[in-house]
Amino acid sequence: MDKTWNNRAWFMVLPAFLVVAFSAIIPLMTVVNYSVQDTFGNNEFFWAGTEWFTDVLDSDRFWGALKRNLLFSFLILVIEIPLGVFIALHMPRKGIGVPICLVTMAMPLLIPWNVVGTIFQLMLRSDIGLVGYTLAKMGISFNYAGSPIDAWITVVGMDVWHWTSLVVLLAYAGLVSIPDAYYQAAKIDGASRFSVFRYIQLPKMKRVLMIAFLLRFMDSFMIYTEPFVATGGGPGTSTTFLSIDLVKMAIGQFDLGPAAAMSIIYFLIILLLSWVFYTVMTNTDAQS
Amino acid sequence: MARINLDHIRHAYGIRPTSPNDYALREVHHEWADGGAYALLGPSGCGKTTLLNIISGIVRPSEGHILFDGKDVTHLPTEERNIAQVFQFPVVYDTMTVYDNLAFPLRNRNVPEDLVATRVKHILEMLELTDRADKKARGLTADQKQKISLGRGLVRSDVNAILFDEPLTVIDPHLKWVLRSQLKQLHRHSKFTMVYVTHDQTEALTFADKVVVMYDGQIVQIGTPAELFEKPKHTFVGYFIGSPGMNVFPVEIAGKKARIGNVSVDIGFAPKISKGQKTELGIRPEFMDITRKGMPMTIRKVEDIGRQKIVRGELAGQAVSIVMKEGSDIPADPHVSFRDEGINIYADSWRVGQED
Amino acid sequence: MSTAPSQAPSGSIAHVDKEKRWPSRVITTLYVLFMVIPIYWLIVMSLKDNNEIMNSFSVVPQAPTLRNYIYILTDYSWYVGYINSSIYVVMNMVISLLLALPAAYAFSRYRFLGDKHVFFWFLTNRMAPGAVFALPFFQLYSAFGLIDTHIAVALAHCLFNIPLAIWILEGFMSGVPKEIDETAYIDGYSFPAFFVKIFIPMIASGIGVAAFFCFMFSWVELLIARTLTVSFAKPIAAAMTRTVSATGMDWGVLAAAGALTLVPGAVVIWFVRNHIAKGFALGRV
Amino acid sequence: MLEFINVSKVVSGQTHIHPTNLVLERGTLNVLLGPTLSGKTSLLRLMAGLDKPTSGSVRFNGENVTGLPVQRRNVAMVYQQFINYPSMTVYENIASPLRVAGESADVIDREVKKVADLMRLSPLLDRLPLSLSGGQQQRTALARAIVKKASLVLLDEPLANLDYKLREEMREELPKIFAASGSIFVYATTEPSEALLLGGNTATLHQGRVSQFGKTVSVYRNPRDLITARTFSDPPINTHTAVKEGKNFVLLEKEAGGKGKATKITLPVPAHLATVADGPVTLGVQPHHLSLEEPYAKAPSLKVKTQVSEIAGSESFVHVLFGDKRWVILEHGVRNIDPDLDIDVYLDTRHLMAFGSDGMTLAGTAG
Repeated sequence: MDKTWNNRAWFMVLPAFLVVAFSAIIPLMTVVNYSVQDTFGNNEFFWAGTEWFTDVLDSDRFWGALKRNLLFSFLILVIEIPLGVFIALHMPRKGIGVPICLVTMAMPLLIPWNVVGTIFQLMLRSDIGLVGYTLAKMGISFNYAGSPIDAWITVVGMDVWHWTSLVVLLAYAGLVSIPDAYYQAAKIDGASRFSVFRYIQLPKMKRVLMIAFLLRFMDSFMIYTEPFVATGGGPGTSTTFLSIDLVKMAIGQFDLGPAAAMSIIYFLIILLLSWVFYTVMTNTDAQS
Repeated sequence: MARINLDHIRHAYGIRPTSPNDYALREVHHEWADGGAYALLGPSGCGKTTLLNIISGIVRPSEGHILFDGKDVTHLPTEERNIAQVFQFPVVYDTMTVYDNLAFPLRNRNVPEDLVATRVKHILEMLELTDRADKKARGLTADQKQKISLGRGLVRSDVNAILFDEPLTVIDPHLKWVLRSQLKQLHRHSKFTMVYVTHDQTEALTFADKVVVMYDGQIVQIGTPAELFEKPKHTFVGYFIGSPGMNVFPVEIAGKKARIGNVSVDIGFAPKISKGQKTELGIRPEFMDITRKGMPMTIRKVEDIGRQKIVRGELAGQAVSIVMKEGSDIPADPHVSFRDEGINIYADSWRVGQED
Repeated sequence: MSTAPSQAPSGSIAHVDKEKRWPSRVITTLYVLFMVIPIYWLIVMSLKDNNEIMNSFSVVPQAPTLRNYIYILTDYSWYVGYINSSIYVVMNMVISLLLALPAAYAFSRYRFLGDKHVFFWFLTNRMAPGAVFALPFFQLYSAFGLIDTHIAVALAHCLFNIPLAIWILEGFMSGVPKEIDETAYIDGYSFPAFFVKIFIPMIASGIGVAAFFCFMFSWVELLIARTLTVSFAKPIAAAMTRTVSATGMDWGVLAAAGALTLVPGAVVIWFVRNHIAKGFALGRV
Repeated sequence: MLEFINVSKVVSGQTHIHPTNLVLERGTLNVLLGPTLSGKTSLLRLMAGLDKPTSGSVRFNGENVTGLPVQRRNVAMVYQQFINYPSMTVYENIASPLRVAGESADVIDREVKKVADLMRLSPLLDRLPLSLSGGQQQRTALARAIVKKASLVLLDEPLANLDYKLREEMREELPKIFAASGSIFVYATTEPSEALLLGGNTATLHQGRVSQFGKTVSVYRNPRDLITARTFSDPPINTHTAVKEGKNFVLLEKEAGGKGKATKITLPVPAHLATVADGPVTLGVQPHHLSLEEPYAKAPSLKVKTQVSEIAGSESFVHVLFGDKRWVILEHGVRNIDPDLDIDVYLDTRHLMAFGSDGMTLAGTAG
């Protein structure tokens, strides 16, 4: 659609702009402010330059958390995106099956994140948990509080349960928007099930999948509450992601300086990566 | 290439039909010759697209059977009927090049690449797309995309039939001329059985050697363009084909004479009319002349549409249209005369001919 | 725009693969079960008393009891949490939509100085980790004396909800042909009149979806909500952390509290179930 | 009276409308004829005031309205897509311009009923637009445009998405409705036949330029240049290059670069082209001025090869090859001629057109 050039449109954007700016820019400046100062408490600050940044970037603690974050996001994307598409392809297209699927699948998305953590505790604890107890009875030892592997299985499984539906619903929306004529034409052209997927469904889903990818990356990279509740970042630091570490540092130990520096680095990483995806996304839009 | 038999086909969407009005397609029972070019012509909602989709297998008829060369294919899915279909709005595979789009139906059937190449090249030339062969289909304009859909329909050499569902909707008038005549030529060379659905009489008449006129879920007449024009079986055909449509006057038949208002016309034969039937005389604007003798008429207005004139006026107290050649002039006090070959008599809207 | 009504029944393709459909049924069912079982277990737990939870294991409650629920719904310090959450969630929904609507319209209809950048900037706020902002927020809002008020949380959540609402609404609005706007102007409608009388009704479903998302993200967010509240406006999610009492975990109450947090979501979702798929695609399909 | 004075429109470097001068008198029906993307819609939008011209000025009844916002102009517009307010009933849709204008309830009711009657919508007044057929939806849009009694009514291919026969009927109704009001009507279309059926005046468009403006029939009969002739002919006009040598046009069946035999053909120059200077010209002849029988004694003829013949009921289109040129012959009645025959085609040279190397029509009028 050809849009007309009109700078007065700014007046419509302004209110939203101001409110968001109020909650975004001022805090961000505070963070920046902290990141370059040091304090001995009782509000005496002095200039610390890039000290905190260098500190953070030298600390194994930071790099460890970052590695864990990247690994986590990677696992989430390679599991949830294909799984989501796969499920969407098999969902019913009409009948009462549709609302049932949509509603049940959307349920996890509406559960407060700490409750998600709680639910999985209730599922996995070997004394009272449905799964944990069953496993224990079968003689399989599963202890997310003790073994790092089990802890990872827990946080990843939890996220898959919590968020795959988002991908499913996005992909599904993409699929139902394909006109029947395309499937009919494909049949007439004698296309195989695979080429229907490859040449019709995938191209039509491209844009929504990009959105899914972007959202899932951002949120998985920002994950805090669920692991905090379920594993508390343990055992040890095995599931301590940047957010968790950050909150520990800032609110727990009140090390404002390093926390702030870390925040900024953290935020920049997300921005950078998201920006890359965003441009890819808009470019594919431009082509079509 | 195949002969198509439509054996007592009826179709209703959704629930069990109770009255005839529940049927989108009332009762169709016909045989369409191998290698014929048929057009399904009718207003929207007349069931023509339903019939087409039944032939292609997209829709399964509620009742009746469909046979290709005597083989019952009613329950075969589309892909096993070996037909090609072109839809009203362009269907292209965006991510493929134009060439691959056209090659797709062949490659799916494991046609050897060299043969694919020759077929596709031929089609590309016919559709004047050669220079775009390597472009992604996504970037193209609507009518170029539609050409590709057409091409994918025409590229296969082994199909039982090619079905067109209002394929020229998105095409500009000047390009329509080219594509239409190319389709007709292609039909003559290939001898495919072709079925062409449209609401546009010009497209139907010019494309087909047999036109199937449909109305309200029924086939009203099947005939050559000439027949439909000169001897419409039903007043609807008379009205729907030709622009302006046929003039229809209520008449009283007395032997070889038909009485319009207070003048009577010699119709050259005595039609058999049974008691109480509504009798009408139909004559096309092209078969009327404005002269100094004949029935007096009043002229409302004269539309000069370039290569001919359309005279609108009143005859025996009802609206009438008359077509005159370019440059012909209209006398001061106009009278109308009918040409015998153009006169048709209708009883309850169905034609009663000399023949029967 | 001008897609003629196809006389072929929609989904008519399906009739061919009837026989091939059962695997899909199985797969979908399995996934739905995967979704439902944990929730089911949560509810089962909430219907047991602690004694049963700890000492006997059963897939259905042996002695179903509502005591956990009664306990929560009679203890002010518990149920006030739900009220608080509801208050700031609704506040946030209203603010976000009121501000997002005009902005989204601007983005969907006009080009203007820096539009692309602003749009992206909005999205970046959707990417801001709560953890990064938690502390600064605390100080910002204490500076304004807003700590432990509902409006504080509502405003803070605008940070990610306004961008999201704009994103969704822009998608829906772009689906409305701009000829409609023009026709309205030609008819003589002023912009506000057109926007309220004609445009809003046309994107009603989009607004519903946007509202749903604002609800969702505001309702589920814990970190910021907890940081900005002390007691008066404390959200239910935070209240739940109290179940770690001296006597160890009170699992039954915890489960019941969790189960209760599902209710509002379930209600909202049922209302928008028909738009939800499109909504999740942010109207962009 | 609507005046365009050097109006042009450039959008991000692309010229949509080249500087254009146009005067539309009140109470007239004006057709904008041209292929898609020839600038019809851009022109309409400039007239409506939806777009601001890049240069030049628009005057309405003498006053300059160039910058005037569309709300403050007295115009109505109907689009090719069926544009109605989906959340309002047909009645409310038609009423909306009057409501905005603040008419009293009973006036509105009277007007709406009247127009609804005219457009045969009376039984549908309390339905919602999207529950109607395409034809009914478009009639609603038209009704809304008419009820407003705007002094300028713009129609952008209003019938393009309707069934052939429906189009024909509405095409017949519209001029009557137009005639009734004293407004200026502007009607954009891609189909020459539609322009002719509507009558009035026609402006032919080509790549953002108005190539000619005048009485529809006279533009059709006396196109100013080859472009206009091409735009305004359906079936497309047949053309061939030739050289005028005194009393004759000399054609080579083989055009420069073309295929075909190099046989020379001479045509006697008809009276109305006598004044054309010697030298190269492009000859043009409308399909209905070619025929298989002599139109009059000693009409000149050409050898052509038949390709396909299309029968359209009252007329037949015979496609032939002249040299390597696709020509179309329009015959009255049913003429079905076998392909690949060599036949003679007679020209009615009284209607022959000649165009100069610059594409402009040469000399007198092709009657």
